[in-house]
Amino acid sequence: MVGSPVFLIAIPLLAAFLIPLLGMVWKELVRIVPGLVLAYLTFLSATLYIDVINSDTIVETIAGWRAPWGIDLVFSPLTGFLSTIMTFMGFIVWLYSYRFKRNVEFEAAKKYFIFLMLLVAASVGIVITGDIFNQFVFIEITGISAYALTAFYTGRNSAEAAFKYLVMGSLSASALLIAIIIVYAQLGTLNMAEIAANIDNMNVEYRIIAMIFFIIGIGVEAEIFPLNGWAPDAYTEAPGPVGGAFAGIVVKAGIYAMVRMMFTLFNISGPMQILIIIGMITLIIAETSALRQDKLKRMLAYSSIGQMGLVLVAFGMGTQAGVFAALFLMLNHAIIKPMLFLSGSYLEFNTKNKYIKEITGMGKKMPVVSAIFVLGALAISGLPPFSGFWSKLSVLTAAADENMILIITLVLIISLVEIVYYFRVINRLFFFDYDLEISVEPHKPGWNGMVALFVLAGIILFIGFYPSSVTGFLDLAARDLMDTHDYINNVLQLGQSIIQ
Amino acid sequence: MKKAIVILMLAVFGYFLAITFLDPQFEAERNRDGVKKFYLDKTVSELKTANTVTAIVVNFRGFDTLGEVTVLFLAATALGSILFKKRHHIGDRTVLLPASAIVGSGAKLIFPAITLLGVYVFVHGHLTPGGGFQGGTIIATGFLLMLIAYRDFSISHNILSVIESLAGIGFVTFGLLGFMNGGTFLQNFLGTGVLNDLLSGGVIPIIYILVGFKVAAELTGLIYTVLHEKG
Amino acid sequence: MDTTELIRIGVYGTSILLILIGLYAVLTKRSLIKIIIGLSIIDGGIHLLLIGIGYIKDGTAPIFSPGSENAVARMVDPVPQALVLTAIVIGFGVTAVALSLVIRLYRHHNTLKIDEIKNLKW
Amino acid sequence: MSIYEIIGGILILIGASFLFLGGLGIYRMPDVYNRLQAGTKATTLGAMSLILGVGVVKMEDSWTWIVKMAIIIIFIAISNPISSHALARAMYHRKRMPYIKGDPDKMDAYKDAVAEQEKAEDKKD
Amino acid sequence: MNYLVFIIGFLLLVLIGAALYAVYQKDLLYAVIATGVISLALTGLFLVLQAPDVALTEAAIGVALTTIIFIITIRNTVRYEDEKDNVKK
Amino acid sequence: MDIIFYITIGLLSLGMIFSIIRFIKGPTAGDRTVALDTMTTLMVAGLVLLSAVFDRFIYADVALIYGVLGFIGVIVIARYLEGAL
Repeated sequence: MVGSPVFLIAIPLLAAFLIPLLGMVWKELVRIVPGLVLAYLTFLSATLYIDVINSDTIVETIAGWRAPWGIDLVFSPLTGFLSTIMTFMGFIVWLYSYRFKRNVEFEAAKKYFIFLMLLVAASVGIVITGDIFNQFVFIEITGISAYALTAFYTGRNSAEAAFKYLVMGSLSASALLIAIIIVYAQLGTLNMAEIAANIDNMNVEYRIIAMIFFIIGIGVEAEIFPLNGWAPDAYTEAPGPVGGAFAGIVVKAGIYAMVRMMFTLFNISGPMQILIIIGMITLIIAETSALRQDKLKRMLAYSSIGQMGLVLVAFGMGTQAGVFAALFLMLNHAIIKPMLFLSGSYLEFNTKNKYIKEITGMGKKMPVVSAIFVLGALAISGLPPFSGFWSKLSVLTAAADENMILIITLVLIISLVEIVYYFRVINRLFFFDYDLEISVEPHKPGWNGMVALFVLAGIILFIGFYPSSVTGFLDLAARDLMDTHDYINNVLQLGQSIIQ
Repeated sequence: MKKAIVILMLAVFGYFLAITFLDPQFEAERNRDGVKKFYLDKTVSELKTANTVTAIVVNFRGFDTLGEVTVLFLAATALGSILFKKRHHIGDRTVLLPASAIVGSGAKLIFPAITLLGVYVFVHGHLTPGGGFQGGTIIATGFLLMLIAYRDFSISHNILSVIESLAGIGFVTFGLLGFMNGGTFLQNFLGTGVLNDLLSGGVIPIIYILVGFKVAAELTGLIYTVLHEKG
Repeated sequence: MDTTELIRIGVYGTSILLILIGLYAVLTKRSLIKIIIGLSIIDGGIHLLLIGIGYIKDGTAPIFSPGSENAVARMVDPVPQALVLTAIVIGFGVTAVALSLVIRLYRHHNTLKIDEIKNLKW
Repeated sequence: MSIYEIIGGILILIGASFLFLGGLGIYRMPDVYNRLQAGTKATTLGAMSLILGVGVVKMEDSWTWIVKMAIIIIFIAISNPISSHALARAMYHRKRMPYIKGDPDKMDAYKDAVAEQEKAEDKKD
Repeated sequence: MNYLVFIIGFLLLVLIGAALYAVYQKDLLYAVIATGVISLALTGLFLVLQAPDVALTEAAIGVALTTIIFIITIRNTVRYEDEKDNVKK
Repeated sequence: MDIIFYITIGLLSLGMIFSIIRFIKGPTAGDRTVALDTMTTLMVAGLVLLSAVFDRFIYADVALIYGVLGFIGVIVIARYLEGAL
C-alpha cells in the first residue's frame, strides 16, 4: 500500500499551508507544487483504487476512534472511481492553467493555485467522507474556494456571479445543517453507515422532511433545477479552466453526495421517482435554455446542467443498469465538458464580449483547438463512435429494460437538441465566411494547454473505440452503490476494535 | 406581489420546520444517548481532557477542525484575492483625525492584557471553555484595537503569513505523526497526564495552541486587508 | 406544562422564527448588506436550534472542572456544541468573503442596490 | 446565612440598582451627553459592585472566584471609561450640541434642532 | 416557574425584536448594531443553555468581529439602504 | 440568597428593557451606540451573575471576554461615527 485515503485530504492541506512559505523561497514553486501534489493525488488515488478493486473496501478511521464515534473515510469501488477521476481532472486543469496568461503575476498565481488545489481536495473529501457533518465542512470549503475562483478576475462582472453563487450556496448550506440537526436529534449519530443502519427507527414524516432539506442542501453543488441559477453566470465569469473544474469536479461531488443520500441514507420507497422528476425538469429547462444562449461558455454551462439532469434521471431508475449508465455518463461528462471548456476558452480568448458570433472563422486560424472542440461537441451529443455514444446507449438500454418510454423519447429528443446547438458553434467555426468586423486575433495556446487537451482527446477516443475498457470498473462501482448492506457492514464492523 | 409569493414560501417552509421541531413526538421518539455517552466517558477515562467539547473538536472530530481552519485560511486568502487591485499598494488609511490620547494610551495599556487573555484562553482550551478559535479571535481583536488607535501601527504581512503557515503545517504534521505512531490520522500519541492538569490531554492542547496561533494570524491579516481597503 | 417543555418550545420556536426572518430579508431586501445580515440571522437561528437539541433538564456544561466530575448524568450533549463551534467559524468565513464581494461590487457599480447591479440576469 | 452572603448580597443589590438606574438614565436623559453619563458611569459602578458582590458571596467556598472577579473588575475599570470617552469625542466631533437646561418648551426646540443636525450630518457620511 | 424560564424568555424576545429591527431598519449602521444585539442575546442564551464554549465563540466572533467587519464594509460603501439618502462623496 | 438573585435578575432585565427602548427610539447614532454600550455592561454583569447562579466558576470566562470584546466593538463604532475609521 502506498498510502492511506487520508493523505488525499491531508497532503493538499499541508501543501496549501506550505505554499506561502515556498513562495518566499522561489516564486515558481507556487505554480509547481500544486501540480506535484495533484499528480501525487492522482497516483495515490489510482493505486488505492486498484487495491480496492482487487481486495476490499478501505475504511480509514481518524483519530483512532472507529466508525460511529470518529470520522471515517470510505474508499470503496465507487468513491475510489470518482476520486480518481476528480484528482486526474484536477491535474489536467492545473496543467492547462500552468502558464495561463493572466496568472503570471506572482500573488494572483499563488492564490489561484491554492484555491484550485483545495477545490479538488475538498471535492474528493465530499466523496470519500463517511460522516454527514464532515461532508458539510467539505462542501463549505469547496464553496468558498469556488466563490473566490469565480471572482478571480477583477475586470469582469465576476463579483456579481460570485455573490449570487455565495447567497445560494450559504442558503443551501443552512438547509443542509437543518437536515443534519433533524437526523442527529432523532438518531444521535452523524455517521452515514450508522444512520443507514438505524434509519428505520426514525419517523417517516421526519425522514421525508430531512430528505427534502438534504436535497436543497446538496442541490446547489449538484446543479439541480431550482437551485442552479448560479451556474451559468459562475461558469461564464470564472476563468476558463475553472469552468472546466466546476463541471468536471465540483458537480460530480454534488451528484455523488445526492445519490449517496438517496440510495444509502434514506431508505424511503419513492425517492427514485423524485430523482427522475427533478432530473427531467432540470434536463428540459437546461437544454432549452442552452438553445437560446449567445455566449459560448453560457451555452456550455447550460449543457452541463442538462447532462447532470440526465445523470439524475439515470440514477433515478434505481436499477443496476441505470446506475451503471449514470456512472458512465458522469465519467464521460467529467472528461468531455472540461475539454470543451478548456478548448472553448482558447477559442474565445481574445474576444471582447465572449459571444459565439465572435469566434467566426476560428476553425481556419486555430485548426487543432477547433478540431478538439468539435470532437468534444460530437462526443457529448452522443454521436458514434465517440465515448458519449456508449453512455447514452446505456441510458437507453437501461430505460428500455424498465419500459420507460417517456425517458427514451426524452433522451432522443435531448440528443437532437444538443446536436443542434453544438452544430451552431461548429458551423460558426468552420463554415462561416471570415468576417473582418467581428473576427479577432487568435490566442496562441501554450504547450501545456495543448498537452492537456490532447490527453483528454486521447481518452475520449480510447473510450469511444474500446468502451469495454471501463465498463468493468463502472459495473463494480454501480454494484457498490446499490449494496447498502455491504456499505454498513464495511464501515461499522471493522472486526477488532482499534480503541486501546 | 413578489412579497406575497415570498411570504407564502416562508409559510410553507415554516410549516415544515414547525411540524418537525415543535411536535412533542420529536422529543419523545429521539434517541437521547447516541454517541454522547461514549464521548463523555472516553474523554475522562482515556483522553483526560476536562472539556468534552474541546476533546470532540480536536480529537474525535478533529478532521472537521482541520477543515474549519482551512475555511478560515481560504477566507483570508480569498479576501486578499477579491480585493486585489492592479497596482497593489497598501496605502495609508485615510485617518481623518487621530485617536485621542486617552484611547491611545488605553489601547496601549489594554493590548498586552488582551493578548495575554487570548493566550490564556487557548492554552487552557482543554480545561475551561474556549480554545484556539476563541483565543485567536481575541488576539486578532486586540490587534484591531491597536490599528484603530494608532494610524502608523502596522503589522508585517510576511510575518503573519509565516506564522499562519507554520501553525497550519504543525497541525497537519501532528496529524501525520499520529498516523506514524498510532496508525490513524490525528491520533493521540502522547501521554495523557492527569485530569484537570495543565499538561493533560496528550496532543489536544498542542493542537489547540497551534490553531490559536493560526487563527490569530489569519484574522489579523483579514482585518488588516479590509481596513486598508478604501472603497 | 413543565419548565423544560416550555424552554424547549420557546427555543425551537424562536429559532424557526429567526430562520424565517432571515430568509425573508434575503429574499426581499434589495440592499446587498441587508442580504448578508439576513444570512447571518439565519445562521444565528440554526446555531440556537442546534444548541436547543442538546439541552436537557437541569443540565450542566460538559466540562469536568474540579467539583463537577460526578455530574455526568446531568451533562448536556457536547456534540451539538462542537458542531456549532465549527458552524460559527465557517459562517464567519463566508460572511467575510461575502462582504469583500460587496466592497468590490460597490467599487464597480457605485451602488449597493441589487436592482442596479444586473449585468447578469438575476 | 453567613457574613459573606450578607455582605455580598448587599453589594449585589447595590450593583443591580445602579445598573437599573443606568438603564433608566439612558431612557430618561434628554441628550446624548447626559445619556453617556448615565449609561456608562452608573453602569460601570453597578457592574463593579455586582461582580465584587458575587466574588464575596463565593469567597466562602473558594478564593479563585474573587481573583477572577477582580480581573473582570480591572478590565471593566479600564475599558468602560475609554469607550465612553471615545463616544463622547465622536459626538463632539459631529458637533452634536448639548441640551441646555431650561423650561420644557426648549426641549422640543432642542429635539428639532438635533433632528435637523442629524439629517445634515448623516448625509455627509 | 423558575428564573431560567424568565431569563430565556426575555432573551428570546430580545432576539426576535433585534432580528426584526435589523431587517426593517433602513439605516444599515443601525441594522448592523442590531445584529450585535442579536449576538448579545445569543451569547446569554448559550450560557443559560449550558454551552459556555459556544457562548465564548459567539461573544468573540459574533459580537466583536462580525460587527466590526460589517462596519468597515459600511465605511467602504454606503450607509443607507435607500439610495436617495446617500449623498455622493 | 435566591431572593437576591431574583431581584437582581429583575433589575437587570428592566435596565436592559430601558436600553432597548432607547436603542429603538434613537434618535441619533450616538444614542444607539450608548445604548449598546450600556447593554454590553449589563450583559457582563448578567453573565457573571449567571455563572454564580449555576455555581460554575469557569463560566465567568465568558463574561470577561464579552466585556473586553464588546468594548472594542463600541470603540470601532465610535471611531466610525467620528469619521476616522
